[in-house]
Amino acid sequence: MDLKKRVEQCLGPDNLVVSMIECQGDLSVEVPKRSVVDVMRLLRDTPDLGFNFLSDLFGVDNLDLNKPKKKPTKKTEEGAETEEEPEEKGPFPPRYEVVYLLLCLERNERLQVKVRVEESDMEVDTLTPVWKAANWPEREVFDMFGIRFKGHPNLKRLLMWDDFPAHPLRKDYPLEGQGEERHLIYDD
Amino acid sequence: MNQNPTPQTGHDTGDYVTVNIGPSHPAMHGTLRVVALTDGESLKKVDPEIGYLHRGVEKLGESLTYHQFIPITDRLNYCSAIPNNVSYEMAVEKLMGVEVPEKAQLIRVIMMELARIADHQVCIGILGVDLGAFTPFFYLIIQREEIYEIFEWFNGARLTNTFGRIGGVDADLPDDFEQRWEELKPNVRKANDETEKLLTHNRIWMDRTIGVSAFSAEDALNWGFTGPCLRACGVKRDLRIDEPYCMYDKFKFEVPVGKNGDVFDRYIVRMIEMEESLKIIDQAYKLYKEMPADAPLMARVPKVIKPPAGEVYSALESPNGELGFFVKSDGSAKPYRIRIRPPCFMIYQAFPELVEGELIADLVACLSSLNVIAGELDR
Amino acid sequence: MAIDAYNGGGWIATKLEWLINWGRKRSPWPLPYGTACCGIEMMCALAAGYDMARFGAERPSFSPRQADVLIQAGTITLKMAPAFKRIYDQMAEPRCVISMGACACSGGVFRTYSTLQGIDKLVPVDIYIPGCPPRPEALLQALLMFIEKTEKSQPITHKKHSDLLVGT
Amino acid sequence: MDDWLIAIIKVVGIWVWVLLIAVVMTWVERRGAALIQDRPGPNRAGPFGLFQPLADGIKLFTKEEIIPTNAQKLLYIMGPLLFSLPAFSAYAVVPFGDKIILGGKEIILQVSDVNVGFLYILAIGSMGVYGVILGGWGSNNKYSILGGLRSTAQMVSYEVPLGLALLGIVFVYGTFSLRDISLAQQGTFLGFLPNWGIFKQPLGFILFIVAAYAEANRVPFDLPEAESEIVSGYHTEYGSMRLGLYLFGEYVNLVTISGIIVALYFGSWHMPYIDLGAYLGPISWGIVSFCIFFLKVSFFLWMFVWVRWTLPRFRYDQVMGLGWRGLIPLALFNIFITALFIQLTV
Repeated sequence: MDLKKRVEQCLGPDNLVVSMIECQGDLSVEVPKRSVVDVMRLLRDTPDLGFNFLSDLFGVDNLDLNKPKKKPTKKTEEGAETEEEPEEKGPFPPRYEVVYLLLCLERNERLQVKVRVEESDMEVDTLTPVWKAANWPEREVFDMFGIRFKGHPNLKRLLMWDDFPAHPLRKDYPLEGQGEERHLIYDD
Repeated sequence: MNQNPTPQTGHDTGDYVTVNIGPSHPAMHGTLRVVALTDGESLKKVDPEIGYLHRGVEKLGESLTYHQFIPITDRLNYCSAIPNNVSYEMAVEKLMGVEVPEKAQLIRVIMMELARIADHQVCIGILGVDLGAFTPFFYLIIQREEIYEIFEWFNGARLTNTFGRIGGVDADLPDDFEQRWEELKPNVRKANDETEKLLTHNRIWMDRTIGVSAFSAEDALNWGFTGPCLRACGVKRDLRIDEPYCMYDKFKFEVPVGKNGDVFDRYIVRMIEMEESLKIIDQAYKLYKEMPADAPLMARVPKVIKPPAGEVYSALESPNGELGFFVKSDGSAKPYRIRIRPPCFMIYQAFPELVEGELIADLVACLSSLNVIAGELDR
Repeated sequence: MAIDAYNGGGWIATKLEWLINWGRKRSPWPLPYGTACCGIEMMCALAAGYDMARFGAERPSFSPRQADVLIQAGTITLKMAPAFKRIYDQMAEPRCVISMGACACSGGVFRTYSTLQGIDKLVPVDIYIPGCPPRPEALLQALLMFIEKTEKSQPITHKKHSDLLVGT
Repeated sequence: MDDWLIAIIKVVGIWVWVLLIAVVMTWVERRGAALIQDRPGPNRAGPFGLFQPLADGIKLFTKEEIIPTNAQKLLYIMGPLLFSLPAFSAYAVVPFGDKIILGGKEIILQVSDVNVGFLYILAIGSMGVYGVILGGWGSNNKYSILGGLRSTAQMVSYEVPLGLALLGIVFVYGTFSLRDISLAQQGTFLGFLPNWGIFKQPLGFILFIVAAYAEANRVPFDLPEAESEIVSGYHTEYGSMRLGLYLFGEYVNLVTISGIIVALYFGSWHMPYIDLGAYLGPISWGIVSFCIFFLKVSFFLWMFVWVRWTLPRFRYDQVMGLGWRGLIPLALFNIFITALFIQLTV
């Protein structure tokens, strides 16, 4: 039985699957945010899935994807340019997503689990009780995107210094920064 | 874990002294920092701080085209740039659904294994230096220079190779590769032998490394260990065998496995892996010679790479462990999001658990044996 | 003072200066501040193949008090900047800073939010080595340039060594 | 008057000579390291880089002197002085040759033939640690303090086996004077072995040399300045000539220790099986004995270099364990065996 069916069988009964996408053989499952820890436990402990290794955890900012795309201006046959109507805007999908990469060591199968995070509620349950490996990646996501992890033992900035004001990997943050400066005062 | 107060620089709490180690400390490899709460010589609490080499690589990737990002990957694990390049290329190829020609794959294998040897040589050399044995470092570096020469003469650069292109490799192995390789092989073995003589059965070396920062397999998996550090704990996991890429399933080689997951096991695993890499290169070169001379080196890829929208994760066994790239594309010429899964990142976060309760000298030994490369740790 | 009497090219002062400069140029103890890729190349330069020790640049000392030449090999990020500045401030005169590699000189390819765009924004740099990373030979070349600069300095007739290093 | 003059010449002469050896020793260390590590080593300053120590010295002398703001100034300044002075003083009782007869006057080649030379060496030798601990404490740096503490613990632990090992020699030769011991090492015993301390006290020799390496803070016992752990240990905060004194004192220490090893265990100025003194004139024998002595010393100096670039470093608890659980019981055993042997044979 292929992975997709098994995952559906495991998570389906509790309505834990929001959507499932397959891209070049990589299966990714979107699950509701509130039950992410339960999903992980299920995926880990169900015998025919056995995703017992957290390979990675990271965030994605979908700001640019959610933007209504500018349609390229097409030249009509007469030569006059006609601006096409912007598409009907549906409800925006949540801006951020947190992606968990799971791995089953016995069968060497990989699974991406996704959680979508609204800008209005930037809090996800921490995964550290399930896998200790989630410790620093969660801190990094917090550092880079500002997504908070509820229950994390030591949620502070990881890569940037403590009083860094922004979250650099957000799409609205410019690559060269906003002129943050480091004060060169000795700390004692 | 949080029984003791979090150490802060400059403030000594009660009976304990806070020692700030790094970032400019000989054992911290330039950019790591550990704030340790010590009771005399023994470590009560260890708080590693990273980010001193955070250069915004992932953010940078979003503003470059797919090809432009390859040179940036060089600068992740700078001890062995080639696996980084290949890993990224593989991820983009997977996203585009491109099949790389076999000859190109073989060239990749040869170069990646050379890089693995170079990486392990540096790791073991530095481990020796940090434990006070300077000489093996020099012996290993001499042979490493020869590997660099091969890289240089193939790629044009010693360290930051920018090897390969998306869809294959840009150039064939030059004609006198065989000659160079035959010269290199015994020299690498000789350097390894000398290192073994100086270290492996040395009583002081054994005392310093055996049982130091031992880790159980269960813990290692829980913390997300991969690569030699995981294998030292006794888990036989190697992406080259478990999820074969680049024709690795056609080669016969052993995967060394340790027992206790201590510093000595990590050292021995790396020593044996070098030997196995030599064997792999031999086999790969044999296969390579059987290929027709005009076999293609590049798959058909467009000049401007615009993968279809989607997201993939692809990983390979870099010298340090699983090095993965998650590439998300929105259909444009620039990647929408690149996530690098560095092996060190997962390994180094278990550092407090590895060394707490041991001595300051063990902290140094443990850190070097993990082979933490700041470039890929902080990205 | 006697030396003052001979000021401006007097025999005693110049010969003494020559001696001091000779000592300084033949014994540049490095402080290898290797942060990134260039650090590996610096190691190669220290090791057997290239051997910086030939020029007396031996005994890499990580204590800034004991070092003469600060070899900054690799990127300095904004997070690292205070530590780096502090290391420089702790060094004793005469001191020399070699900025090795594109990242240290100008930020290199990493024109991003977290990278310091060149260490010369923090400390005065005496010698720049371009390249990403520069070859070990380039570092040796920089040492030779250090020797040239030291030869030109006037430790007795001019008080401050670093004044002279800039702009020679 | 003559005696005074001779004494002064001897003191100054041996002082300069030890200084010179220590200077050359820094060169030997660097070139030796280079030789072992397949690289050329310093070769720009003078022929074969021989003037390298001179260049280092000039540079250290002319470097800016920094006293850290938070340092305890007096202790900080006293540290290096207290470290290097005992190193020089200890050599006073170590012989450097047999004797020389000039103008009918017999001059022994030793600054002072103290009849309790041993005790003097032990007393002065343990002074050096004050330099280390004061430097480590006065710098007000945590690495320095750790280095100083390590050094103290190490010195205290290894003083004991050192003294016990020496006791074996005293039992055998029945004197505290280094010159008498040296003289007693002439000839052979059991018919074929040279009458040297190493053959009479093989275990004692091993104990002594291990303890001596520890006392000299050399690899594998270089914990007080373990570079990769505590940066530079007690001299982390020292720059300019104060650092120079520390580095230099270390080499003077090595010369002294090698001298003691040769005088006690390696037959001082005697050649095995040959009594050259019987064939040579009084003056030439004096010179030859001096040369023989320093050839032997240079071998041990080279050993220090050799070991340094071969072995890794011990860990702190292992050093302590080796000292207290390994060397001291062995040293006691050695004394017991020696005493028993002497009791049975005499």
